[in-house]
Amino acid sequence: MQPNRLKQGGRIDRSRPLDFFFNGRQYRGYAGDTLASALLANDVSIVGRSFKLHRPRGIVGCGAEEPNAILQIGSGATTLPNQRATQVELYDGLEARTNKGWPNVNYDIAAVNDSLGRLFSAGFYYKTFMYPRMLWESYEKLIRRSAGMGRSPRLPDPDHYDHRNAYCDVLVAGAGPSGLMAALTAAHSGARVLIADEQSEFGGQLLSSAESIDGKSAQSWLQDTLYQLSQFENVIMLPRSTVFGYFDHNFLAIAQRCTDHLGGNLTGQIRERQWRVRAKQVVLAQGAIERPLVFCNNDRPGVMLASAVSSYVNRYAVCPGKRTVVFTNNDSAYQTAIDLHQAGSEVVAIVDSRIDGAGGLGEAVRNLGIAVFQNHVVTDVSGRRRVSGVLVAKWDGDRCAQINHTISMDCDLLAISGGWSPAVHLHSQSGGKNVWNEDLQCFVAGESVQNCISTGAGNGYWSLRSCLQSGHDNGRDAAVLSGFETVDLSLPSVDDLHSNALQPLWRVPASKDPDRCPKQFLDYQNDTSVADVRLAVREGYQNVEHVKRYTALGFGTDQGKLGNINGMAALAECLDRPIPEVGTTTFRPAYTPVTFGVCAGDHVGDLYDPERKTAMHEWHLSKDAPFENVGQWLRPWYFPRGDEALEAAVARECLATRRSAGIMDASTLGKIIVQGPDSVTFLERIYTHDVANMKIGRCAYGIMLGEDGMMKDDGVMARLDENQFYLTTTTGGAAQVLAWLEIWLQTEWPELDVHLTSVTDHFSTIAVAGPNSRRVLQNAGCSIDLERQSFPFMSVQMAELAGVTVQIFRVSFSGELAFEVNVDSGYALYIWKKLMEAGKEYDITPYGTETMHVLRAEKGFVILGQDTDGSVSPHDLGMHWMMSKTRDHLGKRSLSRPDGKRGDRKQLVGLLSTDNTTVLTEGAQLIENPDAPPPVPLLGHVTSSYASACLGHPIALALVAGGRKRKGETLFAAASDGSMVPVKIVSPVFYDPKGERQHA
Amino acid sequence: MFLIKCPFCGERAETEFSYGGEAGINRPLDPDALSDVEWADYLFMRKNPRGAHKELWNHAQGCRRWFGVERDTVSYRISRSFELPAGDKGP
Amino acid sequence: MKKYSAFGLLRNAIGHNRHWQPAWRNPDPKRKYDVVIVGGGGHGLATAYYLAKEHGIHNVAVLEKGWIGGGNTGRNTTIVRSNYLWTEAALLYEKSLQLWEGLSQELNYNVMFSQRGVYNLGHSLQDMRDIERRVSANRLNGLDAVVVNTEQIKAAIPMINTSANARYPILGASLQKRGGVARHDAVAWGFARAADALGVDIIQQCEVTGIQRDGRRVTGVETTRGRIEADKVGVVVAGNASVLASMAELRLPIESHPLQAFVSEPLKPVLDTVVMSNAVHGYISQSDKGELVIGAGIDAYNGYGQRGSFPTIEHAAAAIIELFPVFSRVRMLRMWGGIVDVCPDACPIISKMPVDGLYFNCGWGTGGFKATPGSGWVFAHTIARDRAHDLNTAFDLNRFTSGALIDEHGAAGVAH
Amino acid sequence: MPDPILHSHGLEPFLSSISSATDCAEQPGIRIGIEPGLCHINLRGDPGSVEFIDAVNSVLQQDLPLAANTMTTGNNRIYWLGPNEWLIISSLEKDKDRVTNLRESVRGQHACVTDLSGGQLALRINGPHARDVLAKGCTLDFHPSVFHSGHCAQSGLAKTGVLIGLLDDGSEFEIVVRRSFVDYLAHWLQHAAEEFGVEFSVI
Repeated sequence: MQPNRLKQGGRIDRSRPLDFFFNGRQYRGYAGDTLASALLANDVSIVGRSFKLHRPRGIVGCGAEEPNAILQIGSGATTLPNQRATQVELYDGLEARTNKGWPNVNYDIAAVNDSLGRLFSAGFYYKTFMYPRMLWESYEKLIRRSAGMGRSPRLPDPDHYDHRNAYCDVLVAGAGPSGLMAALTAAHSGARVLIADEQSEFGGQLLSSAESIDGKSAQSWLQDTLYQLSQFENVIMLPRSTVFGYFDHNFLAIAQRCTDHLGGNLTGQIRERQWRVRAKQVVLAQGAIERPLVFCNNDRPGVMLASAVSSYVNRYAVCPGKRTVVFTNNDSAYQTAIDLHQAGSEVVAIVDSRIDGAGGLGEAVRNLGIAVFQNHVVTDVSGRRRVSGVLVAKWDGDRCAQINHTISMDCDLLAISGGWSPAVHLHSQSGGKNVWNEDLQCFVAGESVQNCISTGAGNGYWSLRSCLQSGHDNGRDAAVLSGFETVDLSLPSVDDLHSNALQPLWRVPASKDPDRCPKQFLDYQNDTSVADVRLAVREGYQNVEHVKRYTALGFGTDQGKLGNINGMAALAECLDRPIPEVGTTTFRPAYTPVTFGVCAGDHVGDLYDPERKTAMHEWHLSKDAPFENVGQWLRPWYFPRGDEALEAAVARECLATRRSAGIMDASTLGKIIVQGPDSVTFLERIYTHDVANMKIGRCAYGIMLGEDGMMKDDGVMARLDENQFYLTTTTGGAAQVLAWLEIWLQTEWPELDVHLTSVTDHFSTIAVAGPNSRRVLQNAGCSIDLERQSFPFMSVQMAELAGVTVQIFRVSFSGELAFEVNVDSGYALYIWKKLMEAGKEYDITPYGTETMHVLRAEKGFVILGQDTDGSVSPHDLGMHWMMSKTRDHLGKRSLSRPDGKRGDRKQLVGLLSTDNTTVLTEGAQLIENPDAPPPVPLLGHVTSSYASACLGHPIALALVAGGRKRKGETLFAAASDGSMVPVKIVSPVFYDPKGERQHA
Repeated sequence: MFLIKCPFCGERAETEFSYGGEAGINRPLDPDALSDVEWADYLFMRKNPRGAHKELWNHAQGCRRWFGVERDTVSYRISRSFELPAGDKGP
Repeated sequence: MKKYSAFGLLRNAIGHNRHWQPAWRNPDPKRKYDVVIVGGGGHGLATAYYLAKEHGIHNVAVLEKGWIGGGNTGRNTTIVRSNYLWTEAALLYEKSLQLWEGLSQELNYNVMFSQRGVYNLGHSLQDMRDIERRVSANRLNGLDAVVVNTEQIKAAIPMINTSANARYPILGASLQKRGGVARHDAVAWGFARAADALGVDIIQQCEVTGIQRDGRRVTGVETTRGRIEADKVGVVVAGNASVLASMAELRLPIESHPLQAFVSEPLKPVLDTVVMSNAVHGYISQSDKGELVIGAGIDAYNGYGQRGSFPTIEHAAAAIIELFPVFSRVRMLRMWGGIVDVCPDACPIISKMPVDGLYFNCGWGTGGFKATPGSGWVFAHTIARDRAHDLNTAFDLNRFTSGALIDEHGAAGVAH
Repeated sequence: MPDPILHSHGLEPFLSSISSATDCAEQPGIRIGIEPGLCHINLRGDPGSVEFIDAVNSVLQQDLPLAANTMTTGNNRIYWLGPNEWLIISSLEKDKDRVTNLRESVRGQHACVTDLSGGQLALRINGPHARDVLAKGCTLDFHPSVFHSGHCAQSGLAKTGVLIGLLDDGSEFEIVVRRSFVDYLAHWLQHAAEEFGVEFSVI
């Protein structure tokens, strides 16, 4: 049984009944219903409780403007909070729940708030809950519990989302009559057209219109038009797609809902898609939103927008009431009376605030025998949980008057229309201003600041004929502006009884003044009433933004679509200023709420950020190496044997390398080829050391500074040829360093003939280190003499290794005899395996980043970003020897600023815990006096700290104020856990201080 | 999302580009001759205007070229893109 | 000023709320003030309040070009914390945090300061080193801070994704329990009401168009409501500092960028603390109203448009889903942008200027809201005494010449 | 160089993991071919220099594309990358000495020849939904009137940089991606193409 369902008509499919649940109770609707229409069909009148006062609330609208029917849909991982029932398409098995109300939405204990309403006036929480201070947290818990609306899912989302970039000549936002005409006209001109509409079907107002076009029903004209549009290859039609954001340079975002309407348990598919559209021209055809009228108790269930009533009757074959009073200040609601009458429902009366009433439509209504009370207003509503009647009074148009009702009418539905507000949201988002139109009594789009134009009802054209006309003209113009020929289509003929005459009626006078009369609501969801706005003004919150923020007007999930204009009018009345002087508000995206998921698209989970892998990645995986994220790269952290833990594995790897041979994948280092006749000049401006004197085939350690004089990056520089150099950068710095080199080359020194090419991915780098590393390479079939005399430390040679051409660098980051093999990445895995084979007899041991860190720390080599931050200069690291004395380079000047010369700058030192066993905590601060009260002077911090298997005791590196002069002093390493470890300051070079091993 | 015209590749989405800040800040030829105040002026002080701004952009995901853009910092409208002046080797 | 109280609320309710007094007057500007504060955001209003309260200077005007609290005060994600790395910054923000702790009572205006704790997540070994470094420094500086591990994070924030298989797994975090959030508008309104009660003139719709000087000394300001003389002028106009500086022919080491944020639809309580992640570039809390409040990254380009590029929002949404996969179906209600003035070292300038009697308080980057009371407190001191307080000595403009920057990039990043 | 069998392109594990998943009877909406073992050469030089153009032409026997966003095909596929930069892709087998020869030919000029064969991988994408899939992750306009055969562009695809060209008959795209990103990109493509049906193969 669907008591309010009409026997015939509508766009629902009576052959496809759908069962659904509302607050646990089962109901039935039809395919084509929205949840709202199905609820109304079943005569469900209370669908929610208001935010603050817990007043019972019913469905008001039929679209995005709905403030009350905000429901929780589904359960578990796919539950959806805060869904507007008016926009939820019904499917079989749909479960919906109300958000508020205990024990239930029909009987809510917290409705006691309503009788205390005056206590909960605007801003009341700013004035209380302050004393005693310690209780605020308890107050807040209560506030939080009662606030909020729907419930977030508590399980990860099983659905997918994706993005789609698109270009078009003409984007049409909204597929009502004007949008369709615009799209059709533009399509005929050959323009690429994309038309999107938030509803499940294109047509907008036409879907519920009883008017006729070209002698046919509006619906049949719609069908023809959609067919025509679908025949164009240059047209993309997106239903269920909301243009929610209009950004700079005509970039718009559309959220397309793909699966929600198919049922809640359909998971794993693309649920929503975001279209990211760059449009040459945009036609904004989003229509208009009907305004409620503001009178006492105008929020009672059964008070609905007249246009919504028409939609329910005509489109969904639902008559939301049995006896209807229509209250209006304009013509459009007359059509609602006609629609109701045609559907066989009783229309008690039309209450029209205007003296003259309606023209053509008035006559039509009277011909149907419907009573019209001109010059009358509805002042109050009776019935708490459902409208049971209205009080009507004669009114002469004096807005300040207090009036008493003279007539009462029984009814269970009050259809109201306070006029229309064009949906200027996207225009506003595009940066355009909205301007007040005195004739139409609404804000319309002002001058466009981007390539867009507003059309149809969205631009203040109320009649169907004018909507079709403006859509046609604006679609044509948009196509022309994007470079296409003018096309004129013949316009369909439409009878037009509609007049634009509207009487400004922003607040219906009541029998008491607005502070004392029953609440006259402006924003239903936030319980903002006229009295609240008046209070805000009284307290000095007079700017419209202050009023909104103080009263929460327009901050509901409908974002003020229903109430903002009425709220501004209330403010204007209160300040005694015209509405446009009170100001407008800037609308921000999103037009209607969009999921985080659709914004993120497929950049979640495994695809959140690329994992960069080296050519040896699979080999590392096969050895169960845990990986460390370094930037986007995955680097093997250590190579456990069996169930070996980090410490044991690292100790083993370190010892193996120091005693025999270790092998490491160093492919993630950035690698850049610098080529050209001015390479030396260029590099000398960037790096601190002498480049000109480097011999071909030799390598040097190089550092580069930012212009602020601080360490920027470091690496090896090799001179491959007179005019060709090879640079390495840190793993994390690769892209940044190349960009840094390019910006100087291109913007500051374009006269230099230099080319930079990244070969990071082309070359894989395999480091073989340890006293037996030379033998490993020899074993692997290295074509060149690797002995010290012919291949000295810090040099580079080309070679054949296991039949593959490679570049071998004799450099060392471990302090051992070591070789770094650069090989075309396509052959890297092959060479890696060859080296492993060749090293077998030396127990060659693969090692990861952790061992690399230990080995280099034993040598006192720094890692930028770990042992340095943005405040460390080369002098602080003791790298004076790296600095050219004679020439300028980037950052040099900054070092001679007063701060660069301070004696107490933090300098790199080594630390030993005095007990020789405690491994210091990396990051621990260094202080002099462990008993000092805070704030304790901080002398520096531990940057690196390891157990050194090779030395048999822990070591650490640190930055310490004036550290180099403090050698031998004892400080305390204070960690976050409160521990204080005494440490001695020593040289940062712990192992082979003379550097003999790397020269072996 | 901006639509930026790379002088070499044409109009592309902002996500292909990286920003380089105010254009036309020339590195002093002889930094050692500058006072600390003058050096700080070069290093840190910026016009940061409200309105027309000449700035550097790099077509990072395209041709990797740096170029100039004149953009309004309030309306975000771009009035033109331009190639940076070619180098002059000088004496 | 009539005191706000539960009793007052009740009494006024009985009187149909018709006897509430204005929270502040709406005066016309006088010809001359001892001090003119340019900028009616939280910082400017706080400065005026502390000038009157702490230094007895009551002849003060706050000039606001729009409506008070309409700039970054009303556009931020309301996070309050003091756990900065460097001592100079930590002590300044800690002063501010201490003022926050009694602010509702001090102002007799509930700013809803909610100490629900702030977690700064670490996702890499280096993040964890940095966290240890910062927390140990915080503790030695007398701030409350702890390092927490993944299990502790999961216990406190059940919805967070602590899977080791995440692209950037959460390895730990720093926690400052005294950190939290506050109601941003209320901060501006509370300071305005309290300052007004001490005689400060709050003048809205009054845009400063020029800074008048006589030789090396400031004499007043030119405004859209006429010339106003002043012995001292304090400028605290986030998002417009460079523009005001240029009126005095000064340049600042500042670039203005859009910083964006967004809120979800209101939800029942699901997140009881503040979570920030530099590596994953997002930060999130839940307001008392139930909205998830999310901060996005800064847009790279200079911009005064109070809006940024949409991909920045997309990235932030992805980051939040990475941290909280359960929020994927939650919907974004509204996004907006503010203008942040960023210094090269991510620290503010609270300083005397080369013009006598002219003071600037700017460059707070993304972190200004939390500093509101502390910033006002030290700026008032600086203006009243014509010299910096110990807490803001290091934040002098001269540091850009000497090189003594306070590099908070590591600790600040984008996240506030 | 040793037998190409020693050569790896980084996608081997990916391909072996999906081989069973693509066992569908229907025609896939998108086919992705991996073409390993190609020679990728980055060429820098002055397009205004006749000497340079002649030298390159003598080795490649093919014109360099001089117009922005275009490519030429012939013995090689040559892509315009920027005002003084090109990418030459050809079969590795055929062109063992290509790098050396090119380098020799421009010796003495301000030109630069860099072998990137190990650093890049070329994917071939075709099928009725190829453009749809690319449009999911790339901000270029793939409409046939804009992105026609012989057109190419460097851009971003998902979260990595790519070079995309539309080959001869306009039905097949070539996508060049850096080696370390190829596994990520393949996963992304698989995910993005799922709704259309996708098939991977080695060419």
